[in-house]
Amino acid sequence: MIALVVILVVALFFIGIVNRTKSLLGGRVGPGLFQHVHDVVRLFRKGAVISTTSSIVFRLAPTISFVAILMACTLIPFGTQPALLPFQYDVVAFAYLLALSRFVMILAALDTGSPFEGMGANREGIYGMLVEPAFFVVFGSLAILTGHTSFTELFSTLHVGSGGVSILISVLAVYVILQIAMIESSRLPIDDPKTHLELTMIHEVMILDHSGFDLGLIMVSSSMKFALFGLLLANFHLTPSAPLWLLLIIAFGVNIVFAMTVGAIESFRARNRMKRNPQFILTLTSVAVLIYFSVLILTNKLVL
Amino acid sequence: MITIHHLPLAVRLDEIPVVSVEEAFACINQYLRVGQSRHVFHMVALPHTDGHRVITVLADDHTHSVSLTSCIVRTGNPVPSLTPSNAQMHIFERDLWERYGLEFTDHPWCKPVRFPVDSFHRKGIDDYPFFRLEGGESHEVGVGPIHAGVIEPGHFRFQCTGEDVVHLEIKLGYQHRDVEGELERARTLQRRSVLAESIAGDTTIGHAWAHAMAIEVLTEQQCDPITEHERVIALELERMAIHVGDLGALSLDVAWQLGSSYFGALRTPLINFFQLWCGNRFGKGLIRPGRNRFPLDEERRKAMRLMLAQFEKKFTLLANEMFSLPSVVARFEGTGVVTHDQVAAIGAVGMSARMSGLGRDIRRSHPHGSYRALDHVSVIEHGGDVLARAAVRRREVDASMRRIRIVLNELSEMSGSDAPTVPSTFTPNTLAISAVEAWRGEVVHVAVTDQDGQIQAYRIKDPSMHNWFALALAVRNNEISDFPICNKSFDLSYCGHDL
Amino acid sequence: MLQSLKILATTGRQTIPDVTTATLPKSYRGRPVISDTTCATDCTMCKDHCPTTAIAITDHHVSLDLGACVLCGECADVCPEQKITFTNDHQLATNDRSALIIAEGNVSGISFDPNLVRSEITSTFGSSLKLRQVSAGGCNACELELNACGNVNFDMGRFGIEFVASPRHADGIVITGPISLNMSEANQICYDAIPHPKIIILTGACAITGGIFANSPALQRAYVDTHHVDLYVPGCPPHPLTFINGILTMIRSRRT
Amino acid sequence: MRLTFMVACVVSLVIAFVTSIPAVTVLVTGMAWSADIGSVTYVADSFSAFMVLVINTGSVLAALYGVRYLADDPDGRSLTESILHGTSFVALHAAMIGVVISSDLYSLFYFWEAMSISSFLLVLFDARQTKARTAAIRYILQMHIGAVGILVAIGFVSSAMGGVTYSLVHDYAASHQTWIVLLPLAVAFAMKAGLFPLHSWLPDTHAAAPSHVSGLMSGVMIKLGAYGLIRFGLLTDPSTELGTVLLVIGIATALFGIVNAIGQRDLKKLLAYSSVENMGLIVMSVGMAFIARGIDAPYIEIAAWSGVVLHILHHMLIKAVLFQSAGNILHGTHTRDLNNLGGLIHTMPGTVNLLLLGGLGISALPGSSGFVSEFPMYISGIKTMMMSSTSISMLGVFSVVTLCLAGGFAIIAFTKAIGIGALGTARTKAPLTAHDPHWTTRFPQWLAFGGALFIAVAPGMFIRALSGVLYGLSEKHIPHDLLTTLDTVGIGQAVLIIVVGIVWLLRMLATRTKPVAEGPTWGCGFQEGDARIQYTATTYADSTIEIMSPVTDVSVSYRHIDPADMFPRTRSYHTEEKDLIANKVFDPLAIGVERVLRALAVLQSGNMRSYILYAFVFIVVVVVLTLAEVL
Repeated sequence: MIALVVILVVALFFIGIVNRTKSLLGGRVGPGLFQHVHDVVRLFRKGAVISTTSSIVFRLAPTISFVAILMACTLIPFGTQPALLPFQYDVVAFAYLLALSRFVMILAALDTGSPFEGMGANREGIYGMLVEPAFFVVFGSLAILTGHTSFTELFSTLHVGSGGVSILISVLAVYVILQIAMIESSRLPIDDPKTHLELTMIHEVMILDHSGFDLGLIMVSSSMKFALFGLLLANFHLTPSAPLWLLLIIAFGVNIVFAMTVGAIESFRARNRMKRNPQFILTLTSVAVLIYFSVLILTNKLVL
Repeated sequence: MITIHHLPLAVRLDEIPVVSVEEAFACINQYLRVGQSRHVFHMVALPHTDGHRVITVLADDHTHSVSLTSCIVRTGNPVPSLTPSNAQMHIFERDLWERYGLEFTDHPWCKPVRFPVDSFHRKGIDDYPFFRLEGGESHEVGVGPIHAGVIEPGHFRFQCTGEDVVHLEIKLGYQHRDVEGELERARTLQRRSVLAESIAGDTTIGHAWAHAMAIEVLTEQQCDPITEHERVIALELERMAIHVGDLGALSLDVAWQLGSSYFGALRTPLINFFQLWCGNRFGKGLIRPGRNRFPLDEERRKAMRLMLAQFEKKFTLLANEMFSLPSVVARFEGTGVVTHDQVAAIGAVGMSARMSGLGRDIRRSHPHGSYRALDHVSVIEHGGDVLARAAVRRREVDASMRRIRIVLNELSEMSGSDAPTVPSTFTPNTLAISAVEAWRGEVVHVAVTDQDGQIQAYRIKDPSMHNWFALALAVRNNEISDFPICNKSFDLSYCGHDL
Repeated sequence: MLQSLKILATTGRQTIPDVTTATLPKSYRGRPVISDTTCATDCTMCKDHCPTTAIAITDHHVSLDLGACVLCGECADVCPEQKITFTNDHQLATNDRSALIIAEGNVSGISFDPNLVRSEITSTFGSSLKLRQVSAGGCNACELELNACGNVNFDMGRFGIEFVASPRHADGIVITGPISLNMSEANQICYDAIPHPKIIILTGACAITGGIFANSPALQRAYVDTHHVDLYVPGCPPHPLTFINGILTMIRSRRT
Repeated sequence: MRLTFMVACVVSLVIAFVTSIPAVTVLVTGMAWSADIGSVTYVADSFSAFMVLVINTGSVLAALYGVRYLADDPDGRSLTESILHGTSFVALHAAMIGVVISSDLYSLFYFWEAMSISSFLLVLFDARQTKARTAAIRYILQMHIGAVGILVAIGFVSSAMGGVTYSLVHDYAASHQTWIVLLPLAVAFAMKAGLFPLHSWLPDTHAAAPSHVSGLMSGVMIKLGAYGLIRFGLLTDPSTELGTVLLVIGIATALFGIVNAIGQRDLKKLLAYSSVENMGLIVMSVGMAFIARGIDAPYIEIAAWSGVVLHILHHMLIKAVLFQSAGNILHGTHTRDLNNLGGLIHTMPGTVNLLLLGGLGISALPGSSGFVSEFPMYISGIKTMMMSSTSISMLGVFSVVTLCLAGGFAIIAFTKAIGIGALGTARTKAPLTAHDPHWTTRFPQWLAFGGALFIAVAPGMFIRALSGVLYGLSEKHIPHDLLTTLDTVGIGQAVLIIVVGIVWLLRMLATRTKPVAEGPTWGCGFQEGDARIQYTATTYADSTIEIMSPVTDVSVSYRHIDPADMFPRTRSYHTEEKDLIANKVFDPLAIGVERVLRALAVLQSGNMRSYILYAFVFIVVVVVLTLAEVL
């Protein structure tokens, strides 16, 4: 329960911090921390224009996508505090809920019959597919390491500094999850939410035709997705012995650092050429495989 | 064919030879066969008793000369097209076809250019025959007229197979507001000047200067050297401002925030200097026939030197970073290549030619004003890709900065004389041509007066007329997601093309 | 990375801290002022030299329509009485078309009528406003200035005001250019694609009256005549400060 | 036509009813059923009983759909054709039941042949089309290559053991080299199951067959290949090695199938390749179970078997939904080419809704039966990863990566099928004039979907009900926490569906008072809307095919624009998707064989003198060889 609250609170300011960081590093004042919230409130108040080409799929997709992300949030624990709906192998459900969100948004994009949205949909499908092996290999490796297969149990024993966890594995795992978070949230270097060009975007171009409440819902979903991964990263750092207030501080601290990292990355580098993206994502899988072998060595399982 | 050295020029209409269509076309073919040093400047049609008198203006970069020939094309009497042998003629012939209904028997691509209000064919803007891939397996992407960013309208039609672009066709005309017609109808110098400044807001100085020169030559007035020097500064400052802005825009399109922010910030002092100088950030209101309205006095020269010094430091730092950042260079390198042969074939001008090794530069080939005394060296790159275009911009900023400093120093040792009064009627039955190397390339203005000394035809050629085709070629066989940086690297004018 | 940090350090924060009080150099040609000195008999120099139709002379009284004025300053140059002068005041935007007509002796700034602002504008867009720009036959100068609004110096984004790609995401349309015939239909399509409530902002003399192109046969300005305009931003092109301050005044206005 | 098939449908129902009662009894009591008919013994243990139920459900769904589908058939059929079709249908149903209750290789062979021939006749339904004829003939040829495998096995076993009952097969395998009997049988089963690289008959046949038959073949018949592999795998005391081989083949099949599904623009071929993928996943899971048995990991084994059983059920139901939707679309638009479709959701909403739900299911997304059936596979995969042996652990990694990649590819494939086929705007006139068929065609679809939904929300219940089957396969009881996990997943799925409903209601409430306008899709203000500005089935697959080019075979016919050609003339762009194996291996092989035969045909000159010459040469050779004491 506490995890869900943390995710919702982080979702409120996460994008704000990313943008604040970017503003700071771009030499400008920039929008306020809660500009994102203002934007959503405005959208919830607005009417909508719906394409005559589109169907119920287009209208329903943001709702399903939102619920899928919401359900994914219920799987994430907060340190030793269990998640709302923990069960064995919920890692699988987590990945598939994100896939569900992707599936319906792709269909909604194709529903409009616009070439740009088709383009975004196509890219989203491919990159989403390519990123999954890395996710599963990392969490499989962590399962080997801890002997647990649900997020709740996994993080109740695993955190930086817990016995037997080498710093290397944590660092690599955090790196991979960070990159997955960036890809899933359509940020640099795969996608750029700020370019505003139909031909180069992935996620943003898929929602070109959504308006009003539905668009607001999509924006809420994407901030929650960020917070979701933020908490996932934070869980690596939540030591069970610490008091709750300290854990909260750590969790928010990790999220703030995460957001600032995203902002910094987006300030200092350019995005990839589109055709380089698959290669980039596959590199991530090889890092995941590296983690897997490190874990095997660490648990004395590697017999050659 | 009549050949004249030095621009701007004024020539009496009856001095331009009138030959048969076949002879004229053979003559043009002959002229252009010499090679890349020659290209077509403009093609103007004037109404004639039983058709149109088509005057072709050709330029030779080596001999610094311009040649004119003309022929009478009768209405409803198809003539052979020059395009199959010289691709660069296509846009002018299409213009004649669209505007006056002149028919060409073998033009391979006779399609509307800008859907003008006085079009012969009266076609609506949504009636355009796009090139298509048959078979229903490839798809098209249509972008525009309203683009994602705050930019001008134009429609791009891509023939795609997945992420790859097979062919791009560009349909323009949305910005058409009949500037040429308004210039012909205008009766005061003020109105003409403001209209000329509104041809393309990003080339205010270039067009205003070309217009002023055309009027000056039609009224046989000379500007004093100070005025000419100040115009050089204005033109180079405009070049710098746009190039810096475009480097920022290129950074934005590859999502490099640092570049987009700080190049954007670096453009500000440049255009703010215009604001300090003439009260407008784009230099509107500065250049008038025969004079500049706002002097570049000692105080402003000092401010400019200071501004340039600060600018240079930051610009060098940022540009070095841009051209050494792997993620940026990886996006630019090899993207949107237009080869030297292609550039030469389509008659590209200005920086769109210079990025692929074709040194076409009015400041060198047909110098005007103070450029005659300055031995100009053009910036030339050979890659033909986005990186080459970015590099041309970067190096031209540096070159312009040096040029401005030299001219500033010369200015402080010059003393002025009174500006001439420019009359509002002109030499009758005359054709005047002026050309300015604006930041995109050659801006050519052609003014033709009638027997009353009033302007009967005013024709403007923005460099974009030639160069849009280069963009179409650049995108072929590229990824569609690279189109924005290709487009931005050329940064062509929609309104200059649509007029 | 080090290089990037060096750039950050040398350039630093560029933003104008407070746009509402920022001033421009004296040489900037902003709001014109017409003094109430009497003209020489039958002198129409200013009207004759005006490149647009901004200046009207009725009963020897000169008035200037900022909606048509391109701020070239030619009238000030030719007036033998120096009756017309240009100040550096950039706060020119208003929601009241009549406020743009500057009469003799009117030295105060351009007035803004908060009572004309629709209530849904202040209630919905108070801290977030996304705009879709339509460029319809202008010369690209307005577009460049609108782009400049979002740059580091003017940083319009800090007020939650941004230009967006899709009209579906937008709350209003910003029109630049005199609306060419070829662009009129696309403009209408774009407006129709914006969800309610939505606003219309006309930017630049061209958009407001047609400006220098007012009499061109290639225009189709029925759209402007048939829709309620929420904000006029005069100028040729309007300064970024003019645009930002105009919008801020509108979304922050309180009815009296 | 309609009447004859109705009779077939009734007969099929009767068969289903009659056979289901003993099958259910077996499942409930856990006692095997057996009967002697003549000298042959038929046995149905719990696994057979389960398969009988699967066969019955699939056949009944197909029969119900077929009645209406054939009524809407545009082509007139003769009475003979109709009777042949109806009879073949019933024969197929019966033959399939026969296959799973056989207890000796002879009867297996007879039923196997009956199954192949009856399904061949069913595929031939559209024999007037060359494509259907070619596909059917290829199918029957390949099936006979498989059948030879069974004959070979019979030869080995009967010569060594004097009989061919399954228990003798077991004894033979125990006393001889296992692979001698297993390999020829495996060829037969793998051929039927459409396992890589023996799958190439499957897409063409499925596309050519009438849709109720495609659904039946894909949903049920090819599963019998898996049945055979499981049955005989278990008979031969499966080892880790056998498991690994099956796992690898399964992985190859799954990935090859789904990647090629993306490449297809024929809707039914796309579905067919997706069946290849699902067979791959099933076989992979079987392999996993065998591995687990070999290393004595009961939890993994049970999880893998649960995956197999649930996936067989899920795939049977969902493929029925999908193929029947495809049938409706084919009848409505007279095309299966996705490049000619689009916008069907406006003209055929009833059909497209089912296509959507089926697409969610087949992509194994949360809220669907596919998710619960792949979930135990993930459990077995991750659990295997956690095993102590490095090589076993890596097999786990491979299976997990395969599952998630297959899931990702399936999303691309089915967003293509639905998004390009049913959404957006119509690419040709065909979809514009289409309309939903009579509701009765959708009745079996909803029935099937209802079943799938039931699995989705109550997987634990199914596993409990099928505990006998799992016990029969693994001889182990289901661990309690596996059941709890599956129960939680089921509840989670139900919660997901309910929360979607709640949020949707809230959204309706929140937007009730908001002004909603309708307009064209935002196309940058361009006036002329055009169906050409949409991704096509070909271009949507383009990027994936490019990345996966080693396992796909798409030929492009297009004349490139010369760089010097400024004003290109109109040209066409055409692609053709082929099956890599069929095109690069089997076809050249067939052509080679044909070439050899043709070369030999030169001898057949028709000239009497040459025959005399041959006879002479023959005699000389024989004499020479005899003299040399070779003969």
